[in-house]
Amino acid sequence: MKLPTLAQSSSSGSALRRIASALGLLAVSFAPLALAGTPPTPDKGDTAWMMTSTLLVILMTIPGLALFYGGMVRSKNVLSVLMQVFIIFCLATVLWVIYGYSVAFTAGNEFFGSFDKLFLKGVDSTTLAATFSKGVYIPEYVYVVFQGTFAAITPCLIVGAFAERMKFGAILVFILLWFTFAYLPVAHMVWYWDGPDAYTDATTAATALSHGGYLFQLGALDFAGGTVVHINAGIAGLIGALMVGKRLGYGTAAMPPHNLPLVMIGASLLWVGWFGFNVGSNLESNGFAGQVFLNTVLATAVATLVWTLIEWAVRGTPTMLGAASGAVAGLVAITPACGWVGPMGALAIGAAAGVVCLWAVTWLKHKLKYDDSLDVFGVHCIGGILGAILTGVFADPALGGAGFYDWVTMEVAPYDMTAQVIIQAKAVGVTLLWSGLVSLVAFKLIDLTIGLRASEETEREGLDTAEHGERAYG
Amino acid sequence: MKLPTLAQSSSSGSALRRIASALGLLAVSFAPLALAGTPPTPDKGDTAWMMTSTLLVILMTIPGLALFYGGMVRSKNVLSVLMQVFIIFCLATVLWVIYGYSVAFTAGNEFFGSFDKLFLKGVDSTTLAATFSKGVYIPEYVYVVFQGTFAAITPCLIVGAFAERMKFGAILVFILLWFTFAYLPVAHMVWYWDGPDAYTDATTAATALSHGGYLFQLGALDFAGGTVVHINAGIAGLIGALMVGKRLGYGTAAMPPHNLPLVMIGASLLWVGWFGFNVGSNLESNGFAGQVFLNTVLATAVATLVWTLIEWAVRGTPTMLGAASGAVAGLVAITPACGWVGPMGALAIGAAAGVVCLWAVTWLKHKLKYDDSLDVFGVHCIGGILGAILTGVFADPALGGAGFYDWVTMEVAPYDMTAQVIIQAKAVGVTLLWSGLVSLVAFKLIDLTIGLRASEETEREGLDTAEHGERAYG
Amino acid sequence: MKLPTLAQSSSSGSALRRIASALGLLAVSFAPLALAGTPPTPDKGDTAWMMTSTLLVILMTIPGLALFYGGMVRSKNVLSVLMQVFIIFCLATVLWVIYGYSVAFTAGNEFFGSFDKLFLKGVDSTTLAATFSKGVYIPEYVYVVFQGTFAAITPCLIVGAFAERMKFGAILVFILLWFTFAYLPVAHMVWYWDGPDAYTDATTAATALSHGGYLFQLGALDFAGGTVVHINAGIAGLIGALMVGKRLGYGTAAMPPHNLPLVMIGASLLWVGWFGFNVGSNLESNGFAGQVFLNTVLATAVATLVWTLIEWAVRGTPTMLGAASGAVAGLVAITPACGWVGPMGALAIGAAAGVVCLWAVTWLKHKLKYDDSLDVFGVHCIGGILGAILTGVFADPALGGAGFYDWVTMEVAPYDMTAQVIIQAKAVGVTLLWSGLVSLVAFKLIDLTIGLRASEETEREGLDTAEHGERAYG
Amino acid sequence: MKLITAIIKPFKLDEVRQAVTDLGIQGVTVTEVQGFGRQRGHKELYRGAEYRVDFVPKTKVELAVDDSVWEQVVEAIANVARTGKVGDGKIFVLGLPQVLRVRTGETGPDAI
Amino acid sequence: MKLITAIIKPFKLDEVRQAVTDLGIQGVTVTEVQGFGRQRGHKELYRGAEYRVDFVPKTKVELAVDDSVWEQVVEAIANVARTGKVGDGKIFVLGLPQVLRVRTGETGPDAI
Amino acid sequence: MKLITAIIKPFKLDEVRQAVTDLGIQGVTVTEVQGFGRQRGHKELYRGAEYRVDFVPKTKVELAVDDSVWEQVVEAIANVARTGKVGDGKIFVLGLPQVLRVRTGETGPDAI
Ligand SMILES: Nc1ncnc2c1ncn2[C@@H]1O[C@H](COP(=O)(O)OP(=O)(O)O)[C@@H](O)[C@H]1O
Ligand SMILES: Nc1ncnc2c1ncn2[C@@H]1O[C@H](COP(=O)(O)OP(=O)(O)O)[C@@H](O)[C@H]1O
Ligand SMILES: Nc1ncnc2c1ncn2[C@@H]1O[C@H](COP(=O)(O)OP(=O)(O)O)[C@@H](O)[C@H]1O
Repeated sequence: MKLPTLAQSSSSGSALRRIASALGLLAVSFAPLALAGTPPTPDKGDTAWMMTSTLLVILMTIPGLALFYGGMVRSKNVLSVLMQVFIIFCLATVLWVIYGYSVAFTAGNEFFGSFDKLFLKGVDSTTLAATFSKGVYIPEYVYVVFQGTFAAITPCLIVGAFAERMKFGAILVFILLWFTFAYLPVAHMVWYWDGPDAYTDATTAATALSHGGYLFQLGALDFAGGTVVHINAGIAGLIGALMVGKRLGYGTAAMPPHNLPLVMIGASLLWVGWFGFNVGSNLESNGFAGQVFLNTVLATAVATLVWTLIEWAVRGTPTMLGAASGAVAGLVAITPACGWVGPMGALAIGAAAGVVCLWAVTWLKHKLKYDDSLDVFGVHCIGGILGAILTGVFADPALGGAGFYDWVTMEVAPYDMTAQVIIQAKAVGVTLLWSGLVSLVAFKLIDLTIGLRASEETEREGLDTAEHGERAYG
Repeated sequence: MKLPTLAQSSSSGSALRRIASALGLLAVSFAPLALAGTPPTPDKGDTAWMMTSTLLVILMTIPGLALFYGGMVRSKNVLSVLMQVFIIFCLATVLWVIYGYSVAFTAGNEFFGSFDKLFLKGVDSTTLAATFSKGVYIPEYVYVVFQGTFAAITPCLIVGAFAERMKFGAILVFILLWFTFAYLPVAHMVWYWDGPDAYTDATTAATALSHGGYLFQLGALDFAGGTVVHINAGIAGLIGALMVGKRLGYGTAAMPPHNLPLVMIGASLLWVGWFGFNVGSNLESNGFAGQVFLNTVLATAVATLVWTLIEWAVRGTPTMLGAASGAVAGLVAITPACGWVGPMGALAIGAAAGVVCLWAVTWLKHKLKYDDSLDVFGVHCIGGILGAILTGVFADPALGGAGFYDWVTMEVAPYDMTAQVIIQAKAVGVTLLWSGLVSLVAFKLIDLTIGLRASEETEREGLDTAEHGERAYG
Repeated sequence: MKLPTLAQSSSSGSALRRIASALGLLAVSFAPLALAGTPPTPDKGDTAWMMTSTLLVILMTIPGLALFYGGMVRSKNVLSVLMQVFIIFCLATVLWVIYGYSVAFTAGNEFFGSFDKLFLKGVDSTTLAATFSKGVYIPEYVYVVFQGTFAAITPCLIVGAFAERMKFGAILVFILLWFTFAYLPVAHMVWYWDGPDAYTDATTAATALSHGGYLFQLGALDFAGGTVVHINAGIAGLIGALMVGKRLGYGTAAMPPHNLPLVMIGASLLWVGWFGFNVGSNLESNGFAGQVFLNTVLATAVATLVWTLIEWAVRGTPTMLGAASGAVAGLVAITPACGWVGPMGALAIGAAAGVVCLWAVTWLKHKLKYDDSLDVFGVHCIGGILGAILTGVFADPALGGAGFYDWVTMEVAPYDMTAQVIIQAKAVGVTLLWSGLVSLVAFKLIDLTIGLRASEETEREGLDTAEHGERAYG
Repeated sequence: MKLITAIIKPFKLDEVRQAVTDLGIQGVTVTEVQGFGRQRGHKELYRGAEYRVDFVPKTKVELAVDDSVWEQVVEAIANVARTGKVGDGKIFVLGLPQVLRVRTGETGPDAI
Repeated sequence: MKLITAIIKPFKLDEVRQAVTDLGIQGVTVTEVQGFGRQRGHKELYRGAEYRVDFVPKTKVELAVDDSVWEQVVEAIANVARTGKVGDGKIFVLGLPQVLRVRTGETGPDAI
Repeated sequence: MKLITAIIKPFKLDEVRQAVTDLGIQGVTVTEVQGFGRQRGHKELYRGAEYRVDFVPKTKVELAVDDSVWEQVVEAIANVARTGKVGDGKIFVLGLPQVLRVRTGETGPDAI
């Protein structure tokens, strides 16, 4: 770690030339940090917001995501899904503290950090993590646990793709492998950097940049996790669905969601919790956070309306499942973009997500004939790719976006939309490849050893009683 | 807009002579704002609390209100209700950004604002909105989205009155009209003002006052939305219930709630989210916010106890639906009052709400023979009226209330309870009339064109499968 | 009250020689408070976090705890449980404002406070409550309502022990007695102190100490309520379960939870809300709060994994109810410890809770043959005792704990683990005895007067229709 | 004795119960069932997958009645359950050689 | 063969199943039903609207048994299902000309 | 006429319905039931308390058919419902003296 000692930890971010998250506050935060002086005191408002954001991401996962998924499966499998989400959340949280944080968020090479903070060595209630404003820090413990919730929800997203048929044990082993070899490196590649205070002039900036993760150095923009979370998880889900095979009766028997009110509660809690996810990624409670908040609510609302209206127009019935799916699609697509685009960009991205993800879960899935039980690929991967690409478009200041911020000159730099879209596409490609490959190998290994798929009897009876010894509804 | 340029947006409030929301902080905030100097920096604690409040209001709506309503209908209609709430929330959010905020919260005449901020023109992450303390501002984006959630939940409240029988399309068209011609003007009338910094001496105060909305100028008190939200929505609901007619079998067939645990979850989330609604309306995170918080929890608790005890005494069974209804009644009644009364006033208002709303949904509804499916009129309109009137009573400093604050002398002014109660009654009357008329015309127009009521088969089969092509429980 | 006039209210805490909650901020807060000068202005970030924490504890109770409990009973009794939690929450909230706060949190003797603040006399939006940092205060109203939620959730915990068979009226009378004679004194004994500013030198420290509650003076550590909340409620539940007798058919008929997804939602909301409970108990939004947050999530995750793995290994099926139970066990056990131990201590405590509470609800309950319907004793009392004792162990700075802070020398004092464990055991014993005795007498009195147990017909039919005149699912 | 089984539209249950009570029948047993018949079901749509649901919710009413009244009872049920629209349902009549009332041990017509 | 249909109080199901198993019966089929009879229902209250619920939850147990044992079975069920309070239920016995076991195709008494 | 009652495995319902429709049967009535028989249930675990659940979800299909086709129908059902594994279920056939179609008042074979 080459960070100044007073800021004992580095911080994650999105890109080198990132926009200062609160332009209005720059005059305030510009004061050059006396590196050898007293450590900066975190603002209690920032800390309050980051703790709130953290618990919101937990709310997204358990119960949010769990219910969203659980309501969509048949009643004989609902507990298996709730259980998978609950246990993976716990597992990833513990792994995060043991080695995850260290591997993702310490300096190392472009793909992996180091083991310097194994078991959070050196982290205590006085160490700090950088934000996106110079001289503004938050308590490192808060940063550890905030990032920990990202590391915990991401693997949970995957399980929807092969719900209702994979063995519980196989899932846990897969998550262990995927968390370690896909989540941690991708998070490091995209989000690891030295923090804004490391950029004082051209020389320090070049040094600082060279410490960043691979995709960070490339200049890829991902505010809150389009690549790290959604593409990463979505492609893993697809691979899993393909490798475990279709559910018995898929295509012939009807498999309607067993409890759509649960799905609706889940989608709503996902939406509410997503403010922690997206706005928390701003790391500060300022005017820019307000913009991220607004973008998040807008894109989601539009995506919901668009999805529903298309269903209504084409199929004659606007469905609750469609509305919930549209909302999640909008949330996914705005995730990488929420801190880079203006409200009108958010509207556009939301509308695009409504169209494209609906297309993916109907036409594309039907065409390619995979059984992605809960459309993890169609919503998270496709939505994430769409968001990542459109971030490159709508981040353009000409389209109301925030553009790039030069931390040395402290000004917004000229923006080249085509170049940026290409960078975004590269980041998408790298993530797809990396996570796809890790998933392929991991699933293959498990299949060859303990086996992936539950027995036919287990699947017919339902995973709840067969694997977990319980019935959901007594 | 005649606001000083540094505060690029004006802000909503409750009344001219409003009590400073944190008397203890006045010494701090009193410093006259140098109008031509640097813009004030929003406090990050205020921003954090306002973002939390905003997401709490979203939590109130989806899933809170949706579940509260959805659990009360028959299982064949639960999705239709969830869907209405979800889609109206999205629709209103988008309209808010397009023209709602501009029409409600820019200077115009006494009833409507202007089109100056269509598509949030001129709003960015550095513009600010005033609070109720001089020199204290919050980011305008945060204010936009906070107020946006009020504009989104209010139309959602209405649909409970004609649940289980109105066409989905008709509802959406109605909401579009009502949002535009009832919500926006009433919000402008009650909450639009120039902010406290505009009041420096008698002359500027008079000018500032003349910019306020109609009911604001009248001196009506409505801290968090008794008139704007509850009376406004409640009367619209009643008109809708009357115009669409009773449900098939109403009065003869039993129509018990299909899922009371859902109702309980909904009521609980309404309560939790209401802290964002009420305390967020304080716009600052200070000691006065604590008072609003306490009032909100107290009035609700008392109303719940009173409703339940009466049921127990009179009918022999204290019911969960009664407890949930009492809680919502208490929340409605304390809404206009929460920033004006002391804790003992809150206790009194809560107790009154428990009695009066119970009376309204049993005796009054029975007497007048309307079929207000989920008692939107009995709880929201009657509770809102009660709260609005009692605000006039318990705001009296003699009864522990906050009284009026004179922004020029910076002191609490003498209070005339009778006069204030009359003003409150006028505000109630204006809201009833305005919203009632808009609703009447809107419903009539829809009835004559696309029709209001679902077909008999649709109603018998249930709206879920007939209109939305889904079953709630698979 | 002998507190300096500027801090018009005293505050609760955990122990005299408590660690400063933000060591990093001490330099800042150390400035001796000019006692006769202007009152300190609460930090808005602290206030925002404390309001968030308060509503989180409400979220924990209604709907969290209510659903957790409600899902576990048979469907004919679910409303009775939801109702008990909802009404007790309301009742305790009102009692808290009337006399609870005064009796618990004003100076009196070692066991009870005074009646000085009946009906919150003297409390207004400008009075302040101390935190654990010198010179740092929060608005007293916020403190009142935060502590009020603790007083409200604790009695709610009890009802799980005798669910499905006790009369509603009997429960309410019991809660009235227990709240008054067990909760309030135990809270006073453990948490009442003069606040850190009272400790300036050896003499003032001695005086200040003599004002503290009995267990506070003893030096017992209980950060967020291991004794006050969990042991206190858990033993009351056991006494109730023993005195009302077993459910009809207990031991022969299967009584599986009627709705495990509800249990899962409840457990998740308990977890999310518990951050308010534990981190809110820090009273400040700082780096130390981050540590409490991390401890809370870690212990819970580990306890969940451990409980589930043991079930898997021993019984062959890892269950969702087991995972949820493990989570609650971990939360209970970390509650007294969360502000005293490091992350590795939290891991250890969580693991221990998973083992010990599983043992308590299977082996111990089976052995002792009591019918504690929802394992209030096994999870809350046993988990609370375990946490209280282990707090004494892992608070040791040698094990990464925070140790004791000397408010006079402003340094961490030497730590004697054995001595502390004995003190902790004493505090456990006192709480068990006090609450046990109060419960015994209260249940006996009720049994002799209005009767504890519902009639056989009522129990067979279910309390929902028989006592509350409602069916959960229509 | 006869065992009458009527499959009816759910919203007709109360009227049917009333009608047979009026004929002096003291008990019926009711089951929620799914009917497949001439009445069309509906389509359902889940993320683009469209299912035809052929089954329609119906209510099954079973009554044990004395030989002397069964025709009256059948007629009464048919009359109130009739809406004239497809899906009104069927009534099946089976011979019922023996009935026993659990509480008293009575058998035959007395047990009904 | 006979088809025995017993309507009983739900909490008696386990005892009834045990009793018939003790008589060598190897299978039963159970349905949740709502009963209307002499046993009073309860009232329900929803925001001031009071409904009388006449239906009481009951459990229907169906068993196909051989002619040789049906009386014994009926008696055994009646004995364990009896509480002596109103609402204990009824037992209906129908003649059952033909039974087939799906798995094996066996018919008649062997199929039971 | 005959009243055929088939207890089958739930996932076989669609095939059974199709099979009887192919034979020209125009209606069936379906009930969710719990079966107890040779097929083992499963165990459930709730906080250390282990329960044996003996009942297995089954689907009951009832069809009134004409005397001329009942054997064909029974055979068709048995054929498609058979998996060969324990628990495939039973088919009961009862004589059905009278049927009435509520909508039209038709009786006898015309009413089916
Ligand atoms: N042959 C049959 N056997 C058993 N039940 C039948 C039969 N035919 C119809 N039903 C039941 O009667 C209901 C109504 O039948 P349907 O053909 O839809 O209308 P209708 O009786 O008016 O001709 C069906 O939903 C089904 O439950
Ligand atoms: N004539 C009948 N036909 C069908 N079911 C009946 C009949 N009479 C009673 N039952 C069923 O038996 C149950 C018990 O009957 P009820 O009259 O309440 O008590 P009891 O059998 O003790 O006289 C009823 O709830 C109903 O399900
Ligand atoms: N004697 C019986 N009376 C009524 N239903 C029966 C009887 N025997 C079996 N059944 C029903 O048939 C189902 C299958 O029976 P089972 O003995 O498990 O398998 P199989 O029919 O393959 O021998 C049971 O679950 C039960 O519902």
